[in-house]
Amino acid sequence: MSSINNSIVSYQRKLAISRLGLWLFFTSDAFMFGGLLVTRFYLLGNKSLNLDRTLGLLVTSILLTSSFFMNRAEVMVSERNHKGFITSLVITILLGISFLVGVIGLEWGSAHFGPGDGAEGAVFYMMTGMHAFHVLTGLIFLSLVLRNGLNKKYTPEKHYAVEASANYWHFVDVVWIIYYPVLYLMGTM
Amino acid sequence: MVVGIRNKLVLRLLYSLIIAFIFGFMISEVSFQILTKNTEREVEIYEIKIPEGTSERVEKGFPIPTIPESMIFFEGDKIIVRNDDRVSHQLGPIWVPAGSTGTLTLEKPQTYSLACTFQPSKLMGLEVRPRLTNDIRLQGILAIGLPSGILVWLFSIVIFPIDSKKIEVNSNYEE
Amino acid sequence: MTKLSPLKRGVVIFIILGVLTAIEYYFGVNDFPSILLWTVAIIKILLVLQFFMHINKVINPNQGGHE
Amino acid sequence: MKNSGFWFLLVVIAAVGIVFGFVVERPYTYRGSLIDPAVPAPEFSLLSSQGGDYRLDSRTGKFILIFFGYTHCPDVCPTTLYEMKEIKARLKDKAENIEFVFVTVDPERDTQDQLKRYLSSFDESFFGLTGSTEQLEMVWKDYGVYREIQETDNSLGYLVDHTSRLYLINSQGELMMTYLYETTLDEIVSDLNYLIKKADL
Repeated sequence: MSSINNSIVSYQRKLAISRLGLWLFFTSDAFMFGGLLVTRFYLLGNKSLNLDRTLGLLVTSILLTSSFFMNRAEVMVSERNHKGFITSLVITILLGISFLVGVIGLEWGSAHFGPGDGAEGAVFYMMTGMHAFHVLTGLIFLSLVLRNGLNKKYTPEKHYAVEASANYWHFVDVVWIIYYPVLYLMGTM
Repeated sequence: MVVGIRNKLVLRLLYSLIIAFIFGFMISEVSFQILTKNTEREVEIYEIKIPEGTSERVEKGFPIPTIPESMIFFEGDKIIVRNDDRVSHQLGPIWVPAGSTGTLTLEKPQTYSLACTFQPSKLMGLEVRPRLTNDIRLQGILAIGLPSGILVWLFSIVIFPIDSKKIEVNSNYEE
Repeated sequence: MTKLSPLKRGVVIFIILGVLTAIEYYFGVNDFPSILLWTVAIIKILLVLQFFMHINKVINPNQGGHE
Repeated sequence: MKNSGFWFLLVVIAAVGIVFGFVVERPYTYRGSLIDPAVPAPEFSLLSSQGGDYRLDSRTGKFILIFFGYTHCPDVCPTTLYEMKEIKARLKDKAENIEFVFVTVDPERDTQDQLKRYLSSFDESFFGLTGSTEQLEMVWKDYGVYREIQETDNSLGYLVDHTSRLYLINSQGELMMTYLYETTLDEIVSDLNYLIKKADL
């Protein structure tokens, strides 16, 4: 009996350590995004970037909805609802892709300044570019989890990969929660 | 016993933030003193009056009152020109119609060219120094305090780990 | 808040975040002072950290599924 | 309730934000030199590049930005007119509340067609005003416009030194603000945004 108990305790410890590791990674990544955030105010001060605000709202709501479905996927895998988990995960991935299309495709196309056009270009493309890159890696992470999910690798007791990818996806959403007002809403026109 | 760890950690976070904010305050105050060298002054308002009949005196060659270029202003200072004459007057960067007052708030160092001309006499520079407002001081402290607070917290956990051994054992028995 | 089933709680949090985003958009478009935008952003972040990312799990590790 | 600490923190943050957002109201500082009390703008009626006469008193309800210059002007006038075009673009839908007027300081050479041709390269909706020298002299005096002919030997003929100020007349037809050539585009746009929004309320 005790060996089973030990293996559970050792898995719990492994789980705790990997969670701590992931959160330390989030902290360091947040410092990087924080650096870019400070640059926006250092270079542009209170000037607004004059971006298309409705498009900004659209991509923000896409990311928020994908974050919601990610939460559903994580909850369903821990309730052994395999079908629900797969559908929610697929919806999250699709919304993530449409967010990327929205930012890289539409936003970068419609911004009235290029990456080389002075401070505005540098700040805007660097911030949205670095964030979009994290969305891309998040999508890769999620598709790996989807593949393993389809092979029924996850059980309610052991599905840390799903929790990790969910946290990473929510972290990327948290970054956008700050970047959206800072880039689109703040500053005097 | 789990709540024990949480309270310890949250408490340590508070202490680290307080230490970091004090550290941030010292750094920003010292740097502000060195950089701006300006004394803490309230917003100054410079009143200048253009009395009745100035235009006649100007025709007779008397100089019109003007702002001495050696004057030093600070961000947020205001220049108010009161024109009691019957004719509009130009004083420094401010043009005031007859019987009214012109107010200019000085935001940043600026060389005003008073006319589209190449004569140097029409150029006028006003020295405006940055003012240390509370907003800027707060931003300085926040920018230093917050990140270093988190780092102090992380380092404190690494250097003085919370004694989880004692807590770990108890939680096993409880389940 | 914790008496709801995890799925329902996810929906409630999503609605709150949506409403906050709408408020934020309203503040932004009508040139409200930017401290209000910061406040809404911080509140949204705290909600996501607490309910979507389960930040507490980092501190009490042996808490298995969803509380 | 384990989450009580969390909700308490949320309420505190919200309270701080609302207090600093709504209660601490920072008055808006104008970037130009404000004429306070605003003086009724001196009246004039001049030939307009868009045909007919442009009477100032018939334009109440709109903000008017006046600039004194001339078409043969080498540098300040084209840059200021370009800035006016940029201001109009930045104001987007608020732009129909404002009119841009370019009054000449060189009536001999600036006829209505010359002004029309000159302004068409900037913006059709701009008004180029000219008239007889006596009429204009009266306007220059009213607006304190400094004007001096500079003879030059090159092909441009003579140059005219003139005040490079922008005059802003509010929707009640009162002269309320002047901007110097150095006032940046963003500052003027921010002032106009604020004024038009305040006038709409």
